Amino acid sequence: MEGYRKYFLSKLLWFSVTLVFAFMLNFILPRLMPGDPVRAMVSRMAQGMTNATGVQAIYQQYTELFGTNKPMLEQFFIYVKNVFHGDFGFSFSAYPRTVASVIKASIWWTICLQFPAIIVGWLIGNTLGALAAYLRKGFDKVLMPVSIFVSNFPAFGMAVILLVIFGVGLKWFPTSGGYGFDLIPSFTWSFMWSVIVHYQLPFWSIVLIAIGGQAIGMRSMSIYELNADYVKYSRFMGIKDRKIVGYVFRNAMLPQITGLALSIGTMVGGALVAEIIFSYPGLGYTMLNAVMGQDYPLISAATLIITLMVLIATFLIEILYGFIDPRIKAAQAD
Amino acid sequence: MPDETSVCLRTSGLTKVFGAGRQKCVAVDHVDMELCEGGVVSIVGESGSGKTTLAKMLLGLINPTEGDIYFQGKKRDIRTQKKKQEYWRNIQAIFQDPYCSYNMFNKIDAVLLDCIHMRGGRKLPRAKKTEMMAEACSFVNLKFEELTNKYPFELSGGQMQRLMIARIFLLKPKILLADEPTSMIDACSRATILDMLMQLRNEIGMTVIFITHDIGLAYYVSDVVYIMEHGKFVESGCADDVILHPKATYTRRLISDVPKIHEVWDLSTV
Amino acid sequence: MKDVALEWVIDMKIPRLEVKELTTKYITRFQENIYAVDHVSLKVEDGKSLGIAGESGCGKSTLALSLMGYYFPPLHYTSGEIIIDGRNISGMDPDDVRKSILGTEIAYIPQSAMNALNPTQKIINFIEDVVQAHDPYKTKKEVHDLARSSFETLGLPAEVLQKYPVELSGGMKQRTVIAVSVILSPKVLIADEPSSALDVTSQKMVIKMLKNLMENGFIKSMIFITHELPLLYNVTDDIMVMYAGQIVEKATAKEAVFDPLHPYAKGLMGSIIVPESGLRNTKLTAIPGVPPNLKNPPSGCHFADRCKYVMPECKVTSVGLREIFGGRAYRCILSEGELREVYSKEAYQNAR
Amino acid sequence: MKHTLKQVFHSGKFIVGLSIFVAMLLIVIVYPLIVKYPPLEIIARGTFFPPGIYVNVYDSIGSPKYTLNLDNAAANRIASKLSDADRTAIKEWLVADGIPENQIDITDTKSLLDLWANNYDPTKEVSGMTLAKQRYYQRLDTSLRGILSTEGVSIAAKNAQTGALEEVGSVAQTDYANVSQVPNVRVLPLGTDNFGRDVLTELVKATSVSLQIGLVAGTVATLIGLTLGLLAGYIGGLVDDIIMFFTNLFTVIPTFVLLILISFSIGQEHRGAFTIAVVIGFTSWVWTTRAVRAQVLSLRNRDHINLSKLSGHSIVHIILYDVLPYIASYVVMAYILQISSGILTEAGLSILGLGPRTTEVPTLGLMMNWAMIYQAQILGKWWAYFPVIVTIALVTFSMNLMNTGLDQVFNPALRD
Repeated sequence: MEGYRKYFLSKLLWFSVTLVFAFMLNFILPRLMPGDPVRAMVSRMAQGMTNATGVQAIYQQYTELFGTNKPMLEQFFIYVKNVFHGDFGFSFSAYPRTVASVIKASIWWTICLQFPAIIVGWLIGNTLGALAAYLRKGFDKVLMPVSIFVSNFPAFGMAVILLVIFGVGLKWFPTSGGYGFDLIPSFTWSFMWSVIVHYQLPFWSIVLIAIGGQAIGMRSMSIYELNADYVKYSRFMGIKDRKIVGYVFRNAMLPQITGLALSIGTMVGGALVAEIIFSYPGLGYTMLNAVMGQDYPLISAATLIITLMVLIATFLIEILYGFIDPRIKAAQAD
Repeated sequence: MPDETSVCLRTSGLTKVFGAGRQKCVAVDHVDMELCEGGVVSIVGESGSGKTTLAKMLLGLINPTEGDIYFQGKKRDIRTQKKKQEYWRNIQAIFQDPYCSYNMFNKIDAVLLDCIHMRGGRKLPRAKKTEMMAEACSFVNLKFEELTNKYPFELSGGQMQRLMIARIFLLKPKILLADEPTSMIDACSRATILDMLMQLRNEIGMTVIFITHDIGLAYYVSDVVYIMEHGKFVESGCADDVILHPKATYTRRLISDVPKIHEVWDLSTV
Repeated sequence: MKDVALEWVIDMKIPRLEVKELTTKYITRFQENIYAVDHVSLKVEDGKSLGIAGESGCGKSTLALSLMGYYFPPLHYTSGEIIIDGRNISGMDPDDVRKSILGTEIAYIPQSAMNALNPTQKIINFIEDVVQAHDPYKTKKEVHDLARSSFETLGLPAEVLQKYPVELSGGMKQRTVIAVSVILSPKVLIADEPSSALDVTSQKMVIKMLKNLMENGFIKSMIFITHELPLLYNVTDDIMVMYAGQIVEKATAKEAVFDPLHPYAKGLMGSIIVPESGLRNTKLTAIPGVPPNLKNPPSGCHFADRCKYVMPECKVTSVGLREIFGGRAYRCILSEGELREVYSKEAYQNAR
Repeated sequence: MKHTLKQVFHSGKFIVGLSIFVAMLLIVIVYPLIVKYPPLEIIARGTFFPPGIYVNVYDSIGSPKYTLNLDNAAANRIASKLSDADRTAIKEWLVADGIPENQIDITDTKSLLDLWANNYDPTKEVSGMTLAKQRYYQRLDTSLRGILSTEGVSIAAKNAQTGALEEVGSVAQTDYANVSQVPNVRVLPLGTDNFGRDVLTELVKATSVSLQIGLVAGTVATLIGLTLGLLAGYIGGLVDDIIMFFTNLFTVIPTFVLLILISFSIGQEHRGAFTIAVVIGFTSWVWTTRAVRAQVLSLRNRDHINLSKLSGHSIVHIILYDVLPYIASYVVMAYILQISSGILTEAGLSILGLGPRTTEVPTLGLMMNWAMIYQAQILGKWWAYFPVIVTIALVTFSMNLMNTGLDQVFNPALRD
């Protein structure tokens, strides 16, 4: 357990450092824009707004929020303090709603869509990759090119194709939104059903994209493991092939968990685009609207939230990994 | 004990520490050794004893954490690339794994030409260079005509190691550091390599430092033997003394643990 | 009394392991055949150990794999018989071999114990799998008791069972592998360079353990494979020398080391280095050249190209194994007398 | 070396990937030489014209007339005018009239119209039919008669003086114009997009721009990654620690999200295709750095490096001749992957509306963005988005196929 604690603490430290850095990036990037960022922001978005008092209110609020007249370091602490209070200011495009309320409305959609989809895609992909490595021949010959094709298929392309086939063509599933337009969010059967039906297309388009890459990775890992010495020894000790394949897949799967931790950021990027195609009311779609409405505070908050989500997910996966792979414990115990 | 003039390489308090804090590892721990001109010295140690680290420090490939190396009576100075090149004209090496010792993108000619250039032969006429290379190859029983336009990896392990000796033949260094030169090679090619090394030593009068884990081999080739354990020398002296009448416990254990054929190998001592 | 006597007679008559003309090959990616084991015959009796020597690539490790009678690509069975306790296993269904032979009749100790154990499994769980692969009805408790008593008898601490392979040192890992290999009390143990990756002290411990196994009757016979001749001389009763997939010399350990007949064996024995007095006065033998490529082996004697005493007919006539008195055998065109004459003449010249 | 190259060209995957890629490259290079229309010229008034050959109606009237008597001409004409709804309606009436259902085949226009002409009686009362429906059938009958007419049409022009219409010519139903004699014909193999631009020409240009973006992004990323990887791996120590700190940081922080932030911060007016490419490159070097560093680390302790040092070679020489050749294959593979991911990333950004500004050049992502904004996928205008998806997929697929092929050559463990 000692080794694991050390592992856990080192990961925690690393996580905190990354967190601070993510905050800093989010803080510094907009300030790298030439000129007064607040002035630029407000004037840019004022084109789309008629409410003059509203514009003035926002300007005031943002000079406050960013504290542009104060030194950089102080600005940073103000920013961090505000973020910790969930205060991201007002949204330009959805004024007078606050950024926090806009994010709050969309974040659960994204969490409930993306993480199950990525995990399901990971599981299916690993199973297929393992099968390809074990069965070889025909299955491998078909699966490999298909995996390569699918894993490099643009996420939005997959989304559009599913949408056209199952939404527009076969009309099995609705093409946009998180639930029916005529429904009000509530815990009724009709609403739930609508949510489930709307969930399918975005979900499967993310799953399909995730499958390909994972299958390729798992296949190489498994082939590598199948040539390991312990496979030969286990065979000569009379252990059944099926059981040995079990060892191999377990051992090949474990590094794949770290692989998932590393690639989750990339996958989330693709998944955001899939949300946009289906007008799914998550962060991706919110971000699209924010871009269209030149809503800087909203974009900044959304990117920060997504980064946080990815960081936490990565952290959790790595913690889990250290818990189940004995090799980590041994490496740390040295 | 040898007089000061015949000592060509001397170390004093040579130490190498890797890592820091809890991962700190002292690979070589205050090592003093003296190397006489023309002699064959073996450094014997098991894996992890620090013998390779010591070799790399002697070669100037890594810097010691502490301690000094004296070359021909003067403190070694290899702070600039130029001085390094000068030093390496005097000390050369043969490494353990011939398969990893060559750049597989360079042809054999390039390997040998490099040596001629290093000895200042860059401006020699082409024919002269070829002649020198052919001479070096014939010294190690290889045919230069068959080697031109070939890559080192097209040779067998033994042939590659012989090519290494041909390299030394061209470079004619004062000191040769042979780091386990025969451990990756079959027993029946080993004698060839060792014979060639010794013949070359006699011809150009160089000093050989032989690094090995095989105490029998050390006994076979060397005049002086150093036994190394955990970065320290535990015993040193003339080969016959050390091997046949070991004093240190470690040396005694090492020798008793090696299987023999004329004497009894006592299994009960484990 | 009579039965006991009869059993004794049978024991003497039927060797524990007999291999007749075994040939196996590797099939490469390019569909080339490499005959790494070429018509090898051998016999090991109870209480005896056999050593196999040879330089790298001579087929000694492949022979170890082939002796198990359980083949998987790229190694393929070609011809010959493997008879264990009178049962010919070369024609048996692979699954029967797996269930009733591997681990129970014949066991294997791999070259690199470092990676021989599944890194993500505790030793005890692997032992469970091994035992249950042969007897699915054994309970966990029975397996644990068996493992514990077996480890204790072999002088290994029982805590090892609860550890992962990465938590063990190199020597301990190798001894654990040996203990796991003999858990089902096999009759024959095949050890393929079990100690060459270890330092001399751990090597000695491993050898001692193997010798104890033999002496205490845990295993009946052993085949020990290594390229280190002094080690082999100290471990086994008989020694076979392999060259290019074939056996070239078969003799007792003493004969093989001090009085080899085959020119290759002679060269090999002449290259032995041990830290003993007198070593510095001997001249080591060197054999020039490289072994033949087994993709297309020479038609005559495989050693002809490197042999000092080669004659024109060596390169064309294929040479069989010559059996001589005392169970010795060697593979050469010359008779025992002729060889001895050649060798003594050479020794006389060298002395002059 | 030669041997390895030969192996590369024996790898089926690599060859297929390379062929697809070269074919696309050829199209991108050759097409603009043949078709010289400006790619972003708005030619259509209206959105999403379907793919086809557009023949100028005015010119075809004026072009030489040929009379062809083709049997099925009339039937084809009627078939193209008769909608599926009308056919079903006709069948409904006929069934109600008592014609057995199995005798009616709504796909056979000729027999259907025959049955209709023989049986339809506008005065007949069909039980249960509403008045509106009855009217519908009457209108249908009239329009069918119009279609069935064998008369030609007159062409009239306004008299400049009187303003009265005067017949200047006529077109018979059997008149044909030869397309090659019509002066104005525009082939739009993929129709037009939402702005009324020729999709194919735009697509070819977009592919070329996207490839360039990928190339720039890939080059930037590979150069940064290679340099950092070499430094971290070869020099090690503190340099390695610092570089690895940032590498690990940027591995965890989602690149795409970072890109969104940067692109938005740059602002619409500063976002050119080149800028976007460079920004993508600057955010995606992590993987190359990791790969190069790992390779260099394993190389650094190889004795050939030591031997090279002992031969008196400088660090630069060693990196160039003793390290780079060994990692070249990995760098090439990473480069290929970087190019393809650069193309994908640009597309993703553009869909969000954060791609290059729209006025100068099209990119594959921008085309996708336009199609999505105008809801081409819902409206069934497949030509506006499907060719774009296929192109992106083909480009990335071909590159990854090449990469897998190379991987199998250089990592023998992955071979079968």
